[in-house]
Amino acid sequence: MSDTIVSLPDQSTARIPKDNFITRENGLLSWLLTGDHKRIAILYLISLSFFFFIGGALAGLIRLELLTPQSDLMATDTYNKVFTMHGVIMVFFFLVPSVPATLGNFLIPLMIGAKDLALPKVNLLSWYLYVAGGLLTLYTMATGGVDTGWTFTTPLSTHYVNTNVLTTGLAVFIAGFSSIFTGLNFIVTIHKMRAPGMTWFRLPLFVWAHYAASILMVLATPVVAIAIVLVALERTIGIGVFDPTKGGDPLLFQHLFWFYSHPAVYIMILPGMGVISEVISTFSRKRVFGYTAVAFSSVAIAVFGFFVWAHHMFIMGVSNYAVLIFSLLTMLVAVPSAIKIFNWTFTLYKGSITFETPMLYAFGFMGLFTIGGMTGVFLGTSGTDIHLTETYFIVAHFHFVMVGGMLMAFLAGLHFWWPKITGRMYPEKISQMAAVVTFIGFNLTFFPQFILGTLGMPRRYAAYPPEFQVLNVFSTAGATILGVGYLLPVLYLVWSLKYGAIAGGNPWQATGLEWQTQSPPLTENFVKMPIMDHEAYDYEWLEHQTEERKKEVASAG
Amino acid sequence: MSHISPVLWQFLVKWLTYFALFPPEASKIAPQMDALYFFMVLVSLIGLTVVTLLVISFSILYSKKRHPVAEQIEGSTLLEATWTIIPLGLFLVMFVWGALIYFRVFTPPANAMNIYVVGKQWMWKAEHPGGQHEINSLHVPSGRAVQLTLISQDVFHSFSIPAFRVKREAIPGRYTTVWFEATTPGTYHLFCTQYCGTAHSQMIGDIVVLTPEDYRKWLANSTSGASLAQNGERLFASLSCVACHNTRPDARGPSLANVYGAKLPLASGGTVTADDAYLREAILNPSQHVTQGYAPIMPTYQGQVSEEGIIALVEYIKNLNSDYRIQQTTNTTDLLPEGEARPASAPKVAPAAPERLKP
Amino acid sequence: MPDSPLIAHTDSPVANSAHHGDDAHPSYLRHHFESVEQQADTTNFAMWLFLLTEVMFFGGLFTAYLIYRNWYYPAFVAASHQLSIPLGGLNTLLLITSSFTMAMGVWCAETRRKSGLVLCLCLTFILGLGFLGIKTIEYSEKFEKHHVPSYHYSLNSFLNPDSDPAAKAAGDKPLPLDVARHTEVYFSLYFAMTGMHALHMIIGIAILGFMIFRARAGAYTSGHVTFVENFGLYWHFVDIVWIFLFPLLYLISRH
Amino acid sequence: MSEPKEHAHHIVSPKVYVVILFALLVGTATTVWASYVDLGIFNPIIALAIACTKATLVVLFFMHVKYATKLTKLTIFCGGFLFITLIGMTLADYITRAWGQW
Repeated sequence: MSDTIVSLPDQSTARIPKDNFITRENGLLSWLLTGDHKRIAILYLISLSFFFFIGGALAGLIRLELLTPQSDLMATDTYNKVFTMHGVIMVFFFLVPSVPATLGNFLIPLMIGAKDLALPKVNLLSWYLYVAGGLLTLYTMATGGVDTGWTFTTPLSTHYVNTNVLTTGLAVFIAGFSSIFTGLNFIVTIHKMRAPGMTWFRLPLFVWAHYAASILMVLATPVVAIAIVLVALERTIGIGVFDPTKGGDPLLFQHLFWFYSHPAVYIMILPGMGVISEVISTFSRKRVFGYTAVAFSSVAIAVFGFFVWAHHMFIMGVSNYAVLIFSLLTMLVAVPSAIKIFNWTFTLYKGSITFETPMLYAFGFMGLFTIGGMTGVFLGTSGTDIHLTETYFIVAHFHFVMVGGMLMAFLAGLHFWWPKITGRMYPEKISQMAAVVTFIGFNLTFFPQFILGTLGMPRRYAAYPPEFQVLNVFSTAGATILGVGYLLPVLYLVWSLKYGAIAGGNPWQATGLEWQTQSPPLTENFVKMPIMDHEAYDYEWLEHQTEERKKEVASAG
Repeated sequence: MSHISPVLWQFLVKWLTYFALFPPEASKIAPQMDALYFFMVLVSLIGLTVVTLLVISFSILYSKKRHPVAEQIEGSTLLEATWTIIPLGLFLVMFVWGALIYFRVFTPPANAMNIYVVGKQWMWKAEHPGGQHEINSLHVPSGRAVQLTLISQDVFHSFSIPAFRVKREAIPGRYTTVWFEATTPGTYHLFCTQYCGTAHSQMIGDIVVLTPEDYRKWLANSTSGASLAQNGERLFASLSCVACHNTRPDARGPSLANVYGAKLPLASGGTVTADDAYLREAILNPSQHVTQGYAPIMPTYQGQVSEEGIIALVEYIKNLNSDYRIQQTTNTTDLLPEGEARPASAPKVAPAAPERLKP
Repeated sequence: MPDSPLIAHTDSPVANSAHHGDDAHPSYLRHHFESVEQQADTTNFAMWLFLLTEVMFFGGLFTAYLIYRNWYYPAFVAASHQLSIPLGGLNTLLLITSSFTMAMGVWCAETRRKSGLVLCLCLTFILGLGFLGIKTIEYSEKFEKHHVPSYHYSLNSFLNPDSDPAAKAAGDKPLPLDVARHTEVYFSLYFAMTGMHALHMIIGIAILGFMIFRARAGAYTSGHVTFVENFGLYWHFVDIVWIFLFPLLYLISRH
Repeated sequence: MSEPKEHAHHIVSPKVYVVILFALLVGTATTVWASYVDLGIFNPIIALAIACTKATLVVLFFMHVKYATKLTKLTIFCGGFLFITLIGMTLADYITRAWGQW
């Protein structure tokens, strides 16, 4: 642990560059009406963290309620509202936008050598839609919440609930558009605004992953938009599309909803995978093993992601033959994730590995995502799905992939690019400790839930049979540790804004184009348009560059 | 911590000694599903240990201290092929094995004993053919195939018995079925696992598996006097089904004797086997299921008869293997078309439950 | 499909772009683009991606339509006879002609004919309003006959078609109650699909009004036609949705 | 895959638009006429075929896709493919429900 690849400029003389995108203009309006993708990324980062901690607080409430077999902390319908809000806020207001909207927004133009995203105004509109959707959700929470679960299952959500389904649906509809505009912006930028020489196979894998995720954002989100609009129409003017008494088929809502919601889980995980490719390559000083395999596996996940949605409905009454088709295709979609895990593992082979915080988070990601991915196959196999679906096994599975996978990757990326975003280094020791605490807290929280799942404890239960209590108590204990693990980064990252070491342009000696400019970068990103004349992750080229610069400094000095 | 209060002590002892780690295997399918489950756990553990060992060993062998200069390796298509084909092979094995179990659970055997389960917001109602009605509990004999025909009166519910490894959604508008064969007698948990509103957590119950003799005893002393088919018969008369489906040669509706399981030619072409779902559809949307040679004049009973009523009618029609019962109903009710002279047979007192309708 | 960036290929300096007499950085070129043509190409590609989201948005509705048409075919036939083909046909002609005038408008913008552009946009505007006018007539007729789902939805014109002029004209036989009941699903889909289409028309007409206002000020005839082009794509898309809606809803089976 | 520069602004002549307009009007007329003729199962097929041809005409000529880059054509193909997947795989469930036990 002792030696590290961090190479900071001499702290006594180093200063944050006078002219950068933060200091270029000031005043609230310059932030609220900005077109600069970097500023929008920071606006997103702040609003995302706000919603993450609301969702996290709700998760804490759920875990407290489940300490005891009886539902005694709150009334059952309050519990239903709490877990619904936890689901809605976490899925639509944290997981879907988190890595793309913050790190993706900030870094994609820098990585491909462009001045900005293709459509800056649309990018700002995406943030305003996100905030509008978020405020609408807070309004819903304040005025009585909604208790349909984040899946809005009809006919419950259309006829048997009188809570704010309409306002939540509108909030999710608006947040959906925010996601569409982000995805659209990324696809157009990656296609049309790459620097000269930046061919597709010289793109960093971060950009590939975001390209695949953006395809899903653009093509899948509208289907949940129409599903929500139909639910809203059915609640207001009573059109009978999903209403069994009028002849409608409630399973059709499930088809339309899961047609989006399964690609949505790939929207959430793919950007995280992009971050992990970057971090593992930088901290083992090596090109990612099998670059094309990893790049194409991202696109393969995106493409196969569209054909597997009915594995969420195996026991809901879809025909047995449809179950066969969807179960088989689910097996195909699991393979690219395995490819990625093995390629990351072999990137470490013959590297020169150091263990800074981003790398610790990346190792955490690889362990937890492997478990999460494998348990997904448990649920994709129709046989075991009968017993395991709709129990805590599913809760554990998607928390392993979303919290263990995506959130770990988000924190890895946040720490890895923190010096580029703010120009300051985060404190190393305490953040490494925070990563380990998060890892331990996570496993203690969600591993017992696998066992609860095999025991058959149903999802969304406020009360449960007494023999499940021990595992639930472990899970709640783990949740408190996890809470601490997530609180620490907020503290020391805010602290680092003022007291962090000056990072300079390339503290990690990384090869990406974003590390070849000053940090925090200029508003127009590069002084002159960079020409990409080397392969991605070309560490020899980097050494060559650093020697040249040393010679220049020596000759100038 | 010199003194732990007795309450806390008692709580700890009870709490640490009374917890479960794996559900009991109480049905024939349970061990088969557990076999697949443990195969997958094994594969996952192997995969996890391989990845973890590789990561740890590489981290130690190639840390910066021990291996300061990294060797750039492009990749190897051989390795890529191996870790594509091996996972794909394993996953396909799991897929086939899983699909076999899935089809075994959701294709009930012919000799299965049928029990109807109606899911209603926040309670389960089980309707035994013999007339036993249960709320939030289900008594089943061990060693015999039991098929559940599920339907919901309002929202999606899901009938889940972890001990049997069996779970099926009860959806409004259509029957869904699942079957199991309980093996070890005992009482097991019943959960509703599809979120269905406020008291979703209270929609639980017990599955009581009895030995065949205890089951017969239970049947005898918990009957409600009239079997499901008899309820159906009473409904058959009160809803004036008999006005058309009587056994007279010029009846406007087809005779329903032995209709269950038969292949019916439809007026709109094609044939359909008359199973529970067809009978229910024919009662609620008759005009789309008219048998050949009959006019589509049957009115719909949507909204006039509850799900339990439809179940009773379906059970009655399933047990109709001769016209005897319908003749009795025709004679005892004055529902014949006006111009008909009713045969002068004196109305008989409704006989005690004839054996023919024994469940 | 490596799509090497355009910039590397425009070896000819940006200055002599297709438009005569423009300097290297005309006013409408946004700072982060290298050339006018890259900006036009990018916005065109973005518009197409947006149209894809609209395709998937209507895809959900068409899936629902397809499934319920197979489930309740007789009810769909009877209910479809309630719609008047002359009005529907006229609407289709209006929309196709408005698509034509929109295409002519784009041509006028490209060839810098300001008056032609304004004329075409006004024609498109009027045709669009005409379409919405006919739609309101059809909707009001549905409200009179109580064919609006769950607003005292009446099955009268399906149970005894002779009492209903449209059904009598189509020569319908009386439907049994349970088949007639499912006509409400048809009208649910009818209002959902045509309502969503009309909403897109209203948005289009609003933008069209704004464009006419700007076109009169000569905005689009000085080389920067992307706004007109992209709106043209949106308008043609809305026309395509109607091209599918008309046969699926109106012409289920008229024999 | 980058097209030669001339694609950038291929101005479609009004004559083409008039021909396409005429074709669309003829298409509408035929589809209305076809619905009055009892062709059994072919009615919906013909209606959809005519609608698809009209739609392709509008896409190719009115929306200039005939002269557009391969990227735009690929995008439209992806959109159409996914539209068919949504409908096709949902129908895969609905059609096979009648086959086996429910």
